[in-house]
Order: sequence, then structure tokens, then C-alpha cells
Amino acid sequence: MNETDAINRDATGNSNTKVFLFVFLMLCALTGISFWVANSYLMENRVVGWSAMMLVSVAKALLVILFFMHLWWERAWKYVLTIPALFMGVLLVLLLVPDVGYRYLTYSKDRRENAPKPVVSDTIDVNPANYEIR
Amino acid sequence: MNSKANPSNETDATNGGLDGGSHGHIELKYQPAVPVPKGKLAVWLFLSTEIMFFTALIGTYIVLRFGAPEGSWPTPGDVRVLEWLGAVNTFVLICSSVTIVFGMEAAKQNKAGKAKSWLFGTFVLGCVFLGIKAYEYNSKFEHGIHPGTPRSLLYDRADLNYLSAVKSNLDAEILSLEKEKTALVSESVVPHDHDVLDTLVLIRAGLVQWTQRTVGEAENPMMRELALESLAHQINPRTSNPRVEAYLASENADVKNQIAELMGQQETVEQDVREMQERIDVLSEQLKAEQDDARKPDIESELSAATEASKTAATKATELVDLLTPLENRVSAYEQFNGLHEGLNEHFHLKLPMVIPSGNTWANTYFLMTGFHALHVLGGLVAFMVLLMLRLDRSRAGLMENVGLYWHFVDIVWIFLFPLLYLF
Amino acid sequence: MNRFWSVLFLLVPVLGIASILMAMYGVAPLESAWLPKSLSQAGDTIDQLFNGIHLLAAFILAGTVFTIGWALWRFSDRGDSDAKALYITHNTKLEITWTVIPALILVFLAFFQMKSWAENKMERPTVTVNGVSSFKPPMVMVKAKRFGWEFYYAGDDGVVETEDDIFVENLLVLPAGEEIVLQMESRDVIHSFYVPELRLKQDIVPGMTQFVWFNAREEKEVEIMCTELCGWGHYMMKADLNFVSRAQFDAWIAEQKSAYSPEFKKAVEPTASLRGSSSLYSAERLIAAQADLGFEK
Amino acid sequence: MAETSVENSITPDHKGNVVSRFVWTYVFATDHKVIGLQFLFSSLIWFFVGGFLALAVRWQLAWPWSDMPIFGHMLFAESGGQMSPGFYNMLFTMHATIMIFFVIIPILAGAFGNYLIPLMVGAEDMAFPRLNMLSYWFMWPAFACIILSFFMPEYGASAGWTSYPPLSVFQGDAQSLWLLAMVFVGVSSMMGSINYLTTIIQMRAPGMTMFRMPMTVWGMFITAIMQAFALPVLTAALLMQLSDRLLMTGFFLPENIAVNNGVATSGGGQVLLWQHLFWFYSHPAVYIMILPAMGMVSDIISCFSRKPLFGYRPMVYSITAIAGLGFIVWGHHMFISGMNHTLAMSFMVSTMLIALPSGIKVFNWIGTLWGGKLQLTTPMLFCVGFVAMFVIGGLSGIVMSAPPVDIVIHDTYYIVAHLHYVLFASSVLGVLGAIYFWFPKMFGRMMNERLGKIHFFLTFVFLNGTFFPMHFLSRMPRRVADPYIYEGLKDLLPLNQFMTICAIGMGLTQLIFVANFFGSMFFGAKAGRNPWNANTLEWTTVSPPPHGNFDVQPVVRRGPYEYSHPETDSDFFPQTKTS
Repeated sequence: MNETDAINRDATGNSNTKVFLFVFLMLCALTGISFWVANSYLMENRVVGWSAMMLVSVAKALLVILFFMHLWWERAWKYVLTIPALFMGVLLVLLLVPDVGYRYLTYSKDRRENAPKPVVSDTIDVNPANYEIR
Repeated sequence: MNSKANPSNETDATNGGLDGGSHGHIELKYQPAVPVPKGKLAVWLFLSTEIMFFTALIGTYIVLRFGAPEGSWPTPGDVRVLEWLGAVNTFVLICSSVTIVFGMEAAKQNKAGKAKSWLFGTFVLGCVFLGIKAYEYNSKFEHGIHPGTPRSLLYDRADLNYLSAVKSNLDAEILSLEKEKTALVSESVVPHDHDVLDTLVLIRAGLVQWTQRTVGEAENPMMRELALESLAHQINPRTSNPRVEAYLASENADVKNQIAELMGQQETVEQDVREMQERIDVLSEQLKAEQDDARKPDIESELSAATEASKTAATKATELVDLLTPLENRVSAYEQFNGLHEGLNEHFHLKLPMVIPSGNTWANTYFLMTGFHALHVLGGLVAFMVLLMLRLDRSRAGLMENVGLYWHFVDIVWIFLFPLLYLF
Repeated sequence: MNRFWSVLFLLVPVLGIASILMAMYGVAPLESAWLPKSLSQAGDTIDQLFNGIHLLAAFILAGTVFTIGWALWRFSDRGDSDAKALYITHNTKLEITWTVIPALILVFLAFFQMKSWAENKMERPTVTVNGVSSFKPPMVMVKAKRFGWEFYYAGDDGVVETEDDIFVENLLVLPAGEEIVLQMESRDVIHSFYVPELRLKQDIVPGMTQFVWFNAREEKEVEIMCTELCGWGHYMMKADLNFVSRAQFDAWIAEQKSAYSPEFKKAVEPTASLRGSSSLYSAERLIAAQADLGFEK
Repeated sequence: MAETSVENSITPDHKGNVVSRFVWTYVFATDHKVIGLQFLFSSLIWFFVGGFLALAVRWQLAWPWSDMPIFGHMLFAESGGQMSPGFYNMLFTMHATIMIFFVIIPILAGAFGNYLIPLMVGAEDMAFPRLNMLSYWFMWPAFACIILSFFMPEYGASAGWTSYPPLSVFQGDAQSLWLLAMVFVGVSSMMGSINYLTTIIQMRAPGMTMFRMPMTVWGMFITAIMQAFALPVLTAALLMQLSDRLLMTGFFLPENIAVNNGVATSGGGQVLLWQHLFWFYSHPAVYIMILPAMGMVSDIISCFSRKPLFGYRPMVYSITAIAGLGFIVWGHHMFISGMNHTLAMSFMVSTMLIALPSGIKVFNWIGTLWGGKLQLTTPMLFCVGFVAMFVIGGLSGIVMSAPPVDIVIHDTYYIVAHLHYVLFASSVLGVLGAIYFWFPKMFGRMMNERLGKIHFFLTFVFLNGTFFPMHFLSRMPRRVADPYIYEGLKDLLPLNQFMTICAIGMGLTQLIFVANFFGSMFFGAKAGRNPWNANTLEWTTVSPPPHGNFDVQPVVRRGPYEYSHPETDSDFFPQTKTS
């Protein structure tokens, strides 16, 4: 099999250059967006900010996979590989999630006493006059 | 056993392959299921195994990061992560992805020279990425942010273990500096710039020993915690911590009051000492001058009482000095160190243990993920070096594509690592 | 010879099922095998499931392996005929039947035993005080360590992990006929708490607090086994569990309390008083730090 | 070096008697058949090592703390020939490790996968012969690590083959070697699986569509997919545990755990995370250890029934379903581990479901036997034995997939019974059947039938004697050096002695196999191309096949199971035969 034919037999080299440049600009812009999200009001609700950043990352990964890795121009076999991998990767992480939520609830007293403790807490009274100093 | 069923005869099978160079067997035809070369399919399969590898690493990160106690995960500033540097690295990798794509296009069009220069560009960008990574690692190691306990200076909370670690770390540092100083003096070299030693001695007296004393005497556990937290805050302030700052300020005022009070006492005592001295002088004059033996014992007893009182006053004075020294140390430490925005460690380039909650877990996961990613980058660079030694014409376009696929995968991993590690 | 092999295969279900039934119903020489008599209601449920699934399995085993043996008996090539084997590639109806029926059985099984699982592991007993219902507090805290068991009975305050806990090592005495909640923690590695008579097992994970509950209906002396490999001494990590009447239990606790003087407490657990640290290591580390800082108390 | 081994490498009596030629042909071999044989021989050697360890375990359980014959005085002179409890832990740990990672997986995927895949799909070699060679070579660092670990202070790793932290982090250096060995095995398997997948996808002979592939190839194909997806997760977990041990990180350790020398790890980790990652690999690994055997058994049963495999497509679909479901059932190893109990329920449902395709396979094998013209040769007996034993193993699997029941039998000898019925009584019987079946192809000579049948009979009887009574020991914890320390287990001693005697018998029986194997290699009757009158492609070439495999271009015209086809006179119909 002619190896070069296997890649984008439909597209000419010239138009590809434009596509690649466009993808490049998109990637830069998306990086900028995720950087902006991290420092914007979206992070006030962290879950919103995190999801936004992950969505941006997925978009970037898709751009790379589809165009730089030529999957856009490949035939149906691409699904055979990508879908199981995606499925299993997501599944592994998803099934770990219940144990994440469960984890801090079941800390033993001993572990809680040695666990990391957030330093700044708004709920603690900051007025030292309320503490007896010796 | 049953030869009639064999579709072919038994002739040339055993002597096939004796003619040296060629394989000597027939060229078999195949019916591939996927319209891509074998190498490319294998690369895709390899990449799917890599997806699972990094899924496991990222899964670990998610479990450890989101399972950490609420609000304890360090912010980028705590662990010296520069978000913009990560963004620059992302940009570098994106650029390298583009260059290798153009290199492949050039190879496809049989422009070997152009392909090689694009590939060389990619190689350079990969090196830049690793260089920035090395710089980032170095800046963390400099601050004692290591994965693993023995070298890591990170503590999860300000407790007695932390205080004892600070104390032993500081003592060891002072001891080695003192040794150095003695060695210099004995070699009759004038020791230069031993401000550090003075600073360390002041830290020991004004911060560590003070905290130790406070913790030992405090009845209220809240006060113990505040004292320990304020020590951690002075060594390595994470964010502005109004609770600790207020505590420090009020404590300082309190200490100053105590000093003033003690100073007053000291004056009185000194006054007493002086008076006693005068009295002793007068009495001893009297004793010398006195001719009447009968009165001598009275004066002598008076004199010994005065001496006693003078001694007591002197003891009291030294006691007061003993009481005052730590307080004064505390005040001067407060005056000298409290304004420091970056904390002692940063300001004096010290390596005292720091409190960064979940800092160790952060370091473990950070170095795990970026480390394996960097190893993959390194692997890509090796592949580039091999490719750069070849002529990159049309016949090598497939090879270039395979290496490119791998490189894009490395890029994709970074696309996910960047927000996870720098921005979350 | 073909007959010989088919008989061999026919013997598999016969001997297998016979020995399982002998073990299940305590027939010699397997009278001591299988599980000991259950001591609790939850254990009875598990036993019913256990034996029920086994009977079902025995039925399937008999069906399939008998068919194999019979096929060997019936269809072996004895070289006495030239007839070829039947050319059958598939039989859709048959295949659908033997897919759907097992599927239904399995789904039924899956949902049938969810209740027992929930009762055993998820529905922690509650107590209702003044109309407010809350989790029943644990009566004993079990601390597993290499290679033994520590039991801390809640003292007068009814709460474990406090100063007045009563400490007993490798002996757990509990009242029969009451719902008992145990709190489980480990000092070092993973251990597992297994009492066969209660059909109770739970891994004890370091850093994690877990609860088990049971209600033994008889007064009996049984054993606690460790069933998770915990090092070289794993095999000797054993404790006795005595179920006694409430009166005996109260007397025993009183006896323990009097025997449990402060000096004794200090001797057996020098670290327990140190600001509540309960892991051996953290206590040791704290002692070292305190000595280092000059806070010996 | 690929060019150097152009010899007709497999013929034992090849002409160049020069040492270097031997080295190039058998050591630096890139030919898939030589690599397959390399895997076969090294696995068989490890099989006997692992067997010895198992016998030592059984010895301790039957006659605890008594002097071990012969070895006791060699190893434990200072304690008078008794083994120590730590040594006992090492025995079962290394037994499991060796049997799983050095015997069953390499012999199924490495030996038979390598030998049979190219022959059965009509390829001259694997897609990447040199990668194939590397995948065997990567076994050697693993062998070296494991051998070296036997000479460490604890005589080897002793934290169980599951290597649960924190215990595994408390262990001595042998554990680090164990982890390294597993990393190497993983890399080797990963390279192998990519090679198999590419070969099967891209290098099938003309006419060999996916649904004309023999079940053996299907089994290997699905196995390779499972390995490719599951192994990287284990590799990542192994590397993390290694760093927990060596770099004092705390991925799997909670706060305040002090490792051996008293240095605290940083903590912050999660103990159960290791179990999730480990079982994410190791549950699929259970299927990796049986799917290829199932494939080979399907081929052999169909061949000796002289009858098409009943329900070929459902067989393929059920293998695929097993693989798919196999990835979402790992939690059933963790029902009582402290995992989220609601999550356990979802794992229970998927576990129940996975019994279904396994059941379909059994029914299809029985369907294949039914109405056939059965030739009870040694390979056939082993394969029928496989089916019967798999029924027992599968059924005990259903018993333990019910979480309430699993509460009782988890980590007891019931589990040991189950896993040995699946891994030994099924996989190993399948492997032995496959060796008897393909031995003529590998070495050009037949194995002795009489010895083979004696071997089968004794193995079958002794294995049931060893493993069936374990089902009754659901109150006897496993991994316990001296169960009789518990009052309630004292009366199990006679039963354990019976099992040990059977196990020793089973071990001795394997000597018959060794004799038969090596004897037949040199003195067996010459086998022609197709001694069993089988259909698949490997039987159309000479035995043993030359380098390059085929002397004529194979063109596939039909499926692999057209036995007793009405259109032909003979009772078999090779895949390449023009009608």
C-alpha cells in the first residue's frame, strides 16, 4: 500500500496548510480562553470554572486529533479504536468517583488529626480579643 | 497420516530459504481490514494503550485532589507554579505540533530539505519545552518542594511535629554556620557577611523558642494552634491570613506592655540596688569609723542584712533581664520579620520546613504526571534525532506521520495536564 | 475405553453434588466441613442465599456435565459405522432459550439479594431519642494491629474514643440478643474482621472508620479471625468473642473497670492519653516531638 | 539480525552445527514459531517452579510446622527444618505470581498466540518480528528480578500476589524486585498484544474474513485488546507503588504511616485506590488467562467431534461480551474492602451479567458434542475436561458474585477453590490439550497417546481431589500459615491432609507429561501435515512449518469448522480446499 496515499487522499496539500494554520490559531485562542477562565468570575463557582476548562481542553484535543492526526480524513475504522479507548478511560475515572466522595467522610479520628488542614478559614473568628492571651 | 486431503504437495517446504539473502519463501498476499499501513495501525494501538496509562495517572490525581480535605489543596502561588509559564509551554507544544505537521506535508511532497528543517524546528521546540520544565522543576526543588518525605520540606499542618522539625532544622543550620565561622577565624580569615547567622539566631530566639514557650504554657488549645500557625505564617505566608496577623499584632502589643511593665519593675529594682549599695557603703564606712566594739555587731548585722537585700535585688534584676530578653527578642523579631511579604524562607533564602496543606500530595501527583509526560517528550526527541539522520523524502512520509501521531498524543496529554495542574 | 471416559465424566456431578450435600447437611465424613451454625438472623438470610444458590448451581452442574457424559457415551466413534456426524451449525431457537432463561435467573438473583446486602452493610441501626432518630453509637471500638486485636469499650459516657474507654486485648465479650454496633479502625495495614458464626466480615482499612452491626441470638464462645494478609504473623491474629447474657456482661464490664486502674492504663497504652492520638505511629512521633521541645508531661 | 535467521529455523536437525548459527536461530530469533517455543519452554520451566511452591504450601497446611522433606534442612537448618510463617507467605505469593504472570499468561498469549496466530490467519510471520523478539526478551529482566528476589532476606515477595499497600510498602527489598518484574512483564505483554492485533487486523490471507477466523484467533484477538487496554493501568499503579516504596511518596498511603525504617510517608493517599487500579487490570487478566484457552478448546472439540462448532457467531459475540463486561466488574473483588457499598451493587449486577456469555459458551460446546462422531483422543479428553471443570468454576463464580454470600467466602478457601477451578482445572487443562493437539505441528512428531491418556486420567482425578474439597472450607481463611491455631478449624486437618496427598499425586503425574513430551520430541511417530484431519490453515503446511510458513499462497474459501460437510465425501473440509 502506498503509505502517503493513506493520508487525506481527498485534500490537496495547499488547502491543508490553511486548515493547519487555522487549527493552530484556534488552539492558541482556546489556550487563552482557558487561561482567562481560570482568572475570571467563572471560578467563583469552581465546578463551573472546572467544567469550562475541561470543555476547552476537550475541544483542543479534538482539534488536534481530527486535523493534526488526520482522523477527519480517515475512514470508519477510526471509531473502532477511539470509542473503546474513550469508553474505558471515562469509565475508570467515573467508577473511582464514588470512592472520592466517600473518602473524607470515612476518615478515622487519627487520620483526621493528621490530615491537611486549610489555613485560612472565614468561619473562624478573627478577633483575637476573644481569645485569652495567657 | 492422511495425505490425500492435503491441498499441496510436500516438496519445497524443507529446502525453502537456503539461498542466503532473500527470505526464500513465497511473498504472501494479505487482506487488510483497515486501509492504513501496519506501522500506523500499530502506532494507533500503542496510543490507545498510552491513553489508558495516562487515564490511570489522571484518575489518581482526581481521586487524591478532590478527595483531599475541603479547601486544603495548595494554590499555584503556594507551590511556586507560574500559570503563565504553563501557558507558554502549552504554546510551545502547539507550535511543535504545527511544525511537525508541516514537516510531514513537506515530506509527502518529496521536499526532503524542507521537511528536515520543519522537523528540526520541532526538535528545538521540544527542547524548549523540556528546558522550561527543567526550570520549573528547579524552582520547586529550590524551595524544598520535593515528592517524598525525607527531602520534602512540606508539612500538612502546623502542629508539634512541625515545630520540632523547624527547631531541629534551624539548630543544624546554625551549628554548621558556627562551625564555618570558627574555621574561618582559626584560619585568620575575617568572616564576611555573617548576617545570616545573626538572622538565624534571632529566628531561633524570637520565633521558634518563643513559640515553643507559648505552646508549652498555653492552656487553651486555640492559643496553641494560633501560636503554631503564626510561626508557619511567618516562615512561609500562603495568603494574607487576617486571623494570624491580628493575633501577631495583638500579641506584639501585649508583649510591649509587658516589657514596659517589666522595665518599670527593673527601674525600681535598680533603684533598690543603688540604694542598697549606698547603704552598704555608708554602713561599711560607719563600721570602719566605729570605735565602740559594743556597737560593731549591730552595724555588722545591719550590713549583712543590707548585703542580703542587695543580693536579692540583684537576683531580681537578673531575673528581670531573663524575663525581658525573650520578650525583647520577640519584639525585635516582630519588627524585623513581620513586614516581610514573602516570609522568612523567601526573603533570607532559607530552607525551613513550611506548612502547605496537601502540599506533599500535590507534589506527588504533580511530579508523577509531569514527569511521565516529560519522559514521553524525551522519547519523542530521541525519535526526532533518529529521523533527522535520515533523508526525509516521500518514502519516509509514513514514518514521519507515525512519529507525528505520537508527538500529537504527547501534545494532547499536555492539553489536559495544563488546566488540571496549573489552573484548577 | 470410550465408556470408561464417559463414566469418568458422569462421576463428576454425582460425586460433586453428593459431597456438597453431605457437607451441607453434615453427613460423615464431611460433617465438620461447610459453615458452622449461624448465630444471627442476618446470618440465616445469608445461609439461605448461600445454600439456595448452591442448590441451583448443583442443578446446573448436574444438567450440563451429565449431558457431556451422556454425549461421550452416546456419540463416541466406535469405528462401527461409516455415517458422518450431524452437520448442525446452529439452532437459533435453542440458543435464544438458553440465553434468556439464565439471564432471567441471574437478574432475579441480582435483585433478590440486594436487600440482604443493604441490611448487612448499608442500613446501620438507628436509635430514636425524643423523636430524633440517629445512628446507634458503637459499643466497642475495634483497633486491629499487627498482630492482634484491641477492643475499647465505651465507658460510662457511652461514647468510644474518650478517656474513660475500657481497654481489653484479644478478648471481646458482648451481650447476646442485642443489636451491637462495632467501630473498626486499623493501626497499620489492612486487616479483616471475620466471625464465621455471624457471617460477618469487613476489611479494616488504615485511615478509615467503618461500622459493622449484628445481633447474636445465643450465648456462645466463638473466634475472630483476620482474613486479610497482614504480615508474617497474620496466622496468629486471633481473638476470642464471647456472647454472654446481659447480666454476665454487666458484671464482666464492672470487673474490667475495677481492674482497669490508671496505672494499668498507662502501662498498656502509654500513648492513649496523648491528645487523643490513636495510631501507634502518630503517638510515637508526638512523644518524640514533645521530648524534643521539652514538653514531657 | 532478522536477515540472519533466514534458516529453516524450526527443523531440529538443521544443517549448520555452528554455535553461532544456533544462537542466531534460537536466541535472536525473530521467527514467530521460535519465539512461541521460547515462550513455551520458559513457561513450562516456571510451571514446575510454581508447582513446587504450591506443594510446599500444601505441606504446611497438612503437616504444619513439621520438617519439610529434603528442602527443610537445606533452607531452614537453624530452625530444624521448619518453615517460618514469613516463608509461608512468600510461598503462596510467589506461587500465584509465577503461575499467573510467568506461566498461564505467557503460555497462552506468548506461546500459543505467537505460534498459532500467523499460521491460522495465513501470514508468513508477525507484523513486527523484531518487536516480537523484544517482547520475549522483556520477559528475561522479569525472570531475573524474580529469581533475584528469592535470594533477598525474605526469600521473595510475601505481600500476596495482589500486593495490597500499606503491607506491600512495609515489605523488604524483594517487594521492589517483584514490582519491577511485573512492570517488565507488562511491557512485554503490551508489545505482544500490539503485534497480535496488527497481525490479525492486517495480515489475514485472502478470503480470511473476520468471521472465518478460528476461535483460537478470536480468543487471542480479544485477549490482546484486553491486555492493551488494561495493562497500562496496572503499569501506572505498579510505578506508583514503586515510588511509594523507594521515593517515599504517598499515593496509596494514608497520613501517619511509618514504613520499615520509621520514616513517615507524606500521606494523603488512598489505600483503596491501589485495589481499584490493580483489579481494573487483574479482573480482565482473569479473562486474559482463559479466553485463549476457550478459543483453542473450541477448535479442538469441533475437530474431534467431526462436527461444526455449534453457534460460531454467538461464540464470537460472547467472547466479545465477556471482554466488554470484563472491564466493568472489577469491583466484585472489593465487596468487603471498604469500598462504597452502593457502588458494590452496580458491580454485582455487571458480574451477574458476565456469567451469561460464559454460560452460552458452555452450552455451545455441549451443542458441538451432541450428535458428533467423537474421537476421544488425549487432546479431546483434556478439552472435555476443560468444559466440565469450567462449569464448576463458573458456577462457584456465580455463588460469590452475590455480595451477601461473598461476605462469608471472601478470602477463604472457597475462593481458592474457585480460582483453581478456573485457572488450573480449566486454563491449564486447555493448555495441556492444546500442547497435545499442536505438538505434531510444532515438532513434526506425535505424542504418545497411551501416556497422554494416563496423564489425563491421573491429572483429572487428582485435581478434583485437591480442589473440590476446598469448596467446603468457606470458614477457613486463606493465606494463613497455621489455620489450626483457631479452635473452630482444628477438625479440618484430615481434609487438608487428603488434599495435600492429592496435590502431591498431581505433581508427580506431571512427570509423565515431561517424559512424554521429551520422549515424543525425539522418538514419536512422524506426523504428516495434517494428522488430525483438521480444517484450519496451519494444517495445510508441513510439520514443523518452515520459515515463512506457507509453500503455497493460502486462499481461504470457507469457515474453519466445516466438518462432515454434506458436500464432501471426507468428514473434513480444509479452509483452502477448492470444493
